[in-house]
Amino acid sequence: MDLTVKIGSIMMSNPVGTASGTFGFGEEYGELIDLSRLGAIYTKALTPEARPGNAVPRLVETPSGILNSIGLANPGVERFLTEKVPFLDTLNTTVILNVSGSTEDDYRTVLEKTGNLSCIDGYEINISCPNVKHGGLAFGTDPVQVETLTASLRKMTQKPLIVKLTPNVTDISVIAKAAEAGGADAVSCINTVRGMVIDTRKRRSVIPAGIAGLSGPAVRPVGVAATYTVSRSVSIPVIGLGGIMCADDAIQYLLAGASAVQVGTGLFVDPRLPLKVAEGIEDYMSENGMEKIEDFHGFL
Amino acid sequence: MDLTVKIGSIMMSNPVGTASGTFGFGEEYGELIDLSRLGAIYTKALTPEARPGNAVPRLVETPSGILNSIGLANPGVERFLTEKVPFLDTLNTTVILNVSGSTEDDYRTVLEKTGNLSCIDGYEINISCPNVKHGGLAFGTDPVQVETLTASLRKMTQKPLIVKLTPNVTDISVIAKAAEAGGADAVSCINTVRGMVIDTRKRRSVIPAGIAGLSGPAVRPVGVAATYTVSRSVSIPVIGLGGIMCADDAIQYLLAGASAVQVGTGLFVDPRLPLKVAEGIEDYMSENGMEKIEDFHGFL
Amino acid sequence: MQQFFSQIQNLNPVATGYFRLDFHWPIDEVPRAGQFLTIRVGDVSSPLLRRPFALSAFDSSSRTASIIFQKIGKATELLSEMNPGDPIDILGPLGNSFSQKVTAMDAGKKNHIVVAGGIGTGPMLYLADELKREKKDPLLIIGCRSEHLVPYPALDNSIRTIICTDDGSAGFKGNVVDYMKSNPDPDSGTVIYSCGPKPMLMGCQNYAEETGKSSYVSLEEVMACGVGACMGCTCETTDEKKYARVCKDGPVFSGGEIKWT
Amino acid sequence: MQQFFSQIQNLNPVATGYFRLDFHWPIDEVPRAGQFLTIRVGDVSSPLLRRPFALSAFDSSSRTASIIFQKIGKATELLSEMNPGDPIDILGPLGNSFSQKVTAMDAGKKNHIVVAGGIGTGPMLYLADELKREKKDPLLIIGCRSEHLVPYPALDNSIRTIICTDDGSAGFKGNVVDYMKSNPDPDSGTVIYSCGPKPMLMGCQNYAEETGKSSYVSLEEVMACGVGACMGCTCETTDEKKYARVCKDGPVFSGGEIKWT
Ligand SMILES: Cc1cc2nc3c(=O)[nH]c(=O)nc-3n(C[C@H](O)[C@H](O)[C@H](O)COP(=O)(O)OP(=O)(O)OC[C@H]3O[C@@H](n4cnc5c(N)ncnc54)[C@H](O)[C@@H]3O)c2cc1C
Ligand SMILES: Cc1cc2nc3c(=O)[nH]c(=O)nc-3n(C[C@H](O)[C@H](O)[C@H](O)COP(=O)(O)OP(=O)(O)OC[C@H]3O[C@@H](n4cnc5c(N)ncnc54)[C@H](O)[C@@H]3O)c2cc1C
Ligand SMILES: Cc1cc2nc3c(=O)[nH]c(=O)nc-3n(C[C@H](O)[C@H](O)[C@H](O)COP(=O)(O)O)c2cc1C
Ligand SMILES: Cc1cc2nc3c(=O)[nH]c(=O)nc-3n(C[C@H](O)[C@H](O)[C@H](O)COP(=O)(O)O)c2cc1C
Ligand code: FES
Ligand code: FES
Repeated sequence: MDLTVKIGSIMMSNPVGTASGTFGFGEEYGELIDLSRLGAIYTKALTPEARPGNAVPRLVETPSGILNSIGLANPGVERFLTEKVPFLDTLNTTVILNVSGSTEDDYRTVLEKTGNLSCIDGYEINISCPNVKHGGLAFGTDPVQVETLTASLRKMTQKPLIVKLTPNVTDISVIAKAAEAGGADAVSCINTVRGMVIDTRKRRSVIPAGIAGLSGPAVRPVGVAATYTVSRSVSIPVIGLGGIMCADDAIQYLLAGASAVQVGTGLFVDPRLPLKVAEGIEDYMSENGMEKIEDFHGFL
Repeated sequence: MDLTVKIGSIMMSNPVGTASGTFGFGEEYGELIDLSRLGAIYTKALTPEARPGNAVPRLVETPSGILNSIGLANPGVERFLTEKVPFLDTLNTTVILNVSGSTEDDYRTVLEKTGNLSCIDGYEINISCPNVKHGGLAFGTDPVQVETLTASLRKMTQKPLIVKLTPNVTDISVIAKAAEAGGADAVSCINTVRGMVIDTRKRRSVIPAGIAGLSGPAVRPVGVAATYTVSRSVSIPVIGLGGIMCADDAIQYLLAGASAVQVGTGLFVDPRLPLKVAEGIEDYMSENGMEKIEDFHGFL
Repeated sequence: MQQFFSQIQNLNPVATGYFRLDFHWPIDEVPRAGQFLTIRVGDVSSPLLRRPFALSAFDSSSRTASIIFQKIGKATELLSEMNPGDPIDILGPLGNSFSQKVTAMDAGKKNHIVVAGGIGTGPMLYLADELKREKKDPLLIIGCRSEHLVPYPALDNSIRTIICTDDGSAGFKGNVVDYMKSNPDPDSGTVIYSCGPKPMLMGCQNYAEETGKSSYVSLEEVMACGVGACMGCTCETTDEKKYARVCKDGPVFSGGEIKWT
Repeated sequence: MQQFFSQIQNLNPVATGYFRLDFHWPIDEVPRAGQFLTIRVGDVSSPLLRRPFALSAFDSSSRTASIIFQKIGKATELLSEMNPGDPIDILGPLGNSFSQKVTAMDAGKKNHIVVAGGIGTGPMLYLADELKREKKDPLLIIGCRSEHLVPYPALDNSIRTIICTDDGSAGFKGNVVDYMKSNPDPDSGTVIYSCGPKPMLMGCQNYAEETGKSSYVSLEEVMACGVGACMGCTCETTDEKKYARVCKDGPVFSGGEIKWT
């Protein structure tokens, strides 16, 4: 049985990775699980400058989900090079750097400054960020911007470029096609869903930033639907995520058309979840006589 | 204290109604609760012709939510007149007819044939339906179609027109503004969120129709965010719904900017919920010295 | 139909993975065989929906109602962990009943075969009990995969009962239709009532049709409202393209009404 | 830090709405005062996140760990309904500890005042115990709204303890800062440790600053991962615009590190 997954020029040892923003740069969870058994680590978003992030509380639990507004808190690319790279260099796990920004130049800067790092196996481009030059609407809601941004980054790297799609659009397949046209090696979906929780006692948003991002099992059906739609509209691999809490959830994503998956919020509940999910996928494959990940495709 | 809500030319006795499709035409739940205590009944969608609906299973539970694909099963306008109107005529509750269709003419036909019924106090226009003349994309995803459809129906009736918005769009405020420009008296949001659940044993969608609609507490933060966004972009009243399971949830919607709310999925869990929610809103108002529903607005 | 709170009186296993739950029935309306109720399990948002269960017995003197349920998922797991004295939130009785559905002509027939399988066992025990009290001497046929699934403690030994097991570990070896075929009932006037897995219902229906007998079935479908309002639980009927609601127009149908596919 | 399953040994109320939970601590790493753990309550998707609780005691001979928690929402309600013998899913010990944070100079001081309020009581009982075992004769000051909230059964009468209640129903009438002000401690070398509601922490911090004493606080913030990975639980520090993670860089901070707003 072959659990490997090919994304662009690289090979992941199994389809299960950890979702950006939920796993930092891997150090913390490294104390709890064997990182070498992960298919990939998708890092916290990196931006050129350090960002402190938003006011607290940044999190609130919702029915079967969590709402967060971390605000891309990250050390910035310079401190990343000195503080995080030495640790990443010690790993033999696929590391995908999640890249965010407020302008196209921001993304370019991060790729430029990390281009020659051997510990970075690929990039996941977080296009759910507001584009300050386009009135603050997220890059990821406009196919023209998505194609331009992807094409611009494509020229800078041979490493796999994964464009991470937001579900907060009318037709996600249009955005996925734009990423493919721009030269993306894969797309991942979904990022968080727009949501809000109001504190009725204080009569204000629980999260000071207001509207924030919903994740966890509540949004799993949204992620599966997006994965199904996207995988029918592009021919590059799709990485599915959103609310995976067990192997069966991940298998739904694979059947929907994903070639790999990520576990995010589920890690907070059970740090061992990605490993359990990978084992569960393996068990399912052997029970059902499947040889490789592509064998999940074509049923729906 | 004044709990009434004015929508167009009509007055609802309190802000809490029952969401379309979850309450039929009121008969069934009439055995369980006093319908006259409801702010409004929003009926099941009505189309010109009878529709049998989709293949079963039409429902599946998801984490803190349900996914449904009923397929607008309804008796059609002719049978509605003979089978449902006599019952509705006996009520002294505000009745809002939810209208659906595949073409603009469908909506017009329903308004035409029900225009002189005194039991119908207003219309809720369900624009989440695919427009067969526009390649099947939902009416509600295109501001031009929304404005055209609303304006066309506006000419046919003096009764309140409520346009029901889908959350499955990039920018819901654009659609809300189009409805307002077309002459809507109010907008309601949200309809269900696109979702999918896959049966990993049978390796197919649990719901034969494939992608279906997610509702219930899982989507409450999505509905509150939509209500917040919409109420800041239009000056007509907003009716908020999605996942209301208790008075506190409804109060979140009111604080977010809604003037009224609807209870849908929550009815399945507790048929008395709309009445409990109305009582809870009243208690909150008296505890906080609020006089009228507008007193909820302006905090956020 | 009413929504009410009651208390669990007894909760006991009756077979591997099957439990019988008894609770006080405080309302006037008496539930009949075939009717069901919905229970809200837990008070968090997952599991969310009320869960439907058919009445398996009703004692009108003590006003004790019973259901037999199989532990199959989260809600039934939580239900199986409850204790006597715990409150339960009930909505019922829901749906029609056999007594309401069966024609006067069929009701007057001499032979009545009550066929039960799996989670359909509860309502058929109640139906057999009703028929017995009406002095109709029903024959109860229960189909199970294996002996450990036979709900012995819930059986009434004053009712003629045949156990069928797929593996032959108890009673007749084979399924309920096999049994009826190998023990042919010469009376074409016999009425067959069935509740259980779809293939079993179809088997009973086909057998009834072939032998000219009457057939009634109790269906199941995933439900949301349980009261007929949401159109979630429909089944296709032979009457044009009309879908019937299992929760309101059923769950009991005459076999001929259903479009068997 | 490790994730492990343990069993509940005891679960008893210690004040109105407050419970003490004892469980076996199977791993080698010994949790220190100030550290916390996260518990997964239930196994459905709501409540979803693990919930953080500070250690309130640790018995190294029996390897029994304890927490004191307040029933405040769904997860703590479910936790309060568990029984001895039930399994619990623990991740810990997490965060730093007082012993790790306190400077050698402060550790060598003569007077130590341990101030506790509300759900901050647990970790401060443990800290007072640690200081006692180090022969530092701590003074424990516990603030509560009213007498029924005082966790008497969890108190150690070999530790000097002052109870303060807002309504005067027990001990000193007033809050903990009022107490310290009306019983001035002349030693400017005193170290004040506090855990409880934010206003109490700020009061202790201001009092310490005004009187030149050292101050350490244990903070709380809504948490998701609990291990420092998600950046969810930060607090603003005086060090430029840097946010520190309460779960990893804390929960214990020196009062001067925090930007009090
Ligand atoms: C009219 C009617 C009468 C019933 N009577 C009985 C009975 O007497 N005894 C008994 O054991 N069971 C009965 N059932 C089935 C029972 O409702 C389900 O087993 C129960 O809802 C499962 O809940 P769960 O959370 O444990 O399992 P889940 O995890 O929800 O599901 C487990 C399995 O049960 C199916 N299921 C889930 N929800 C429903 C639903 N609302 N309706 C039907 N199937 C569902 C799912 O498709 C899945 O295959 C009846 C169902 C209906 C519709
Ligand atoms: C480091 C740390 C140590 C703690 N130690 C203790 C302790 O020793 N004893 C104790 O009783 N409580 C302690 N708490 C608080 C405890 O975690 C919360 O009371 C608990 O999570 C509430 O869960 P719930 O589901 O019962 O309530 P919910 O319904 O979730 O919430 C009730 C209230 O608690 C707050 N809350 C919810 N989740 C968290 C969270 N993850 N962190 C902080 N606050 C939250 C909410 O804002 C709300 O106001 C600690 C919190 C932290 C961060
Ligand atoms: C606390 C938190 C922080 C996140 N930060 C990022 C981020 O920096 N970049 C990004 O692309 N996605 C980020 N996400 C989104 C997740 O990677 C993921 O797309 C989303 O949470 C859905 O998956 P889940 O339900 O498994 O968590 C974050 C999510 C959470 C919960
Ligand atoms: C079973 C079901 C049927 C529905 N049918 C309709 C419909 O006919 N017309 C419509 O506008 N919305 C329909 N909806 C959407 C609801 O009215 C409501 O917008 C949505 O369910 C969110 O609210 P809730 O979470 O309170 O259920 C339906 C929802 C459900 C669950
Ligand atoms: S479950 Fe709603 S109509 Fe049957
Ligand atoms: S809770 Fe995740 S960093 Fe603290």
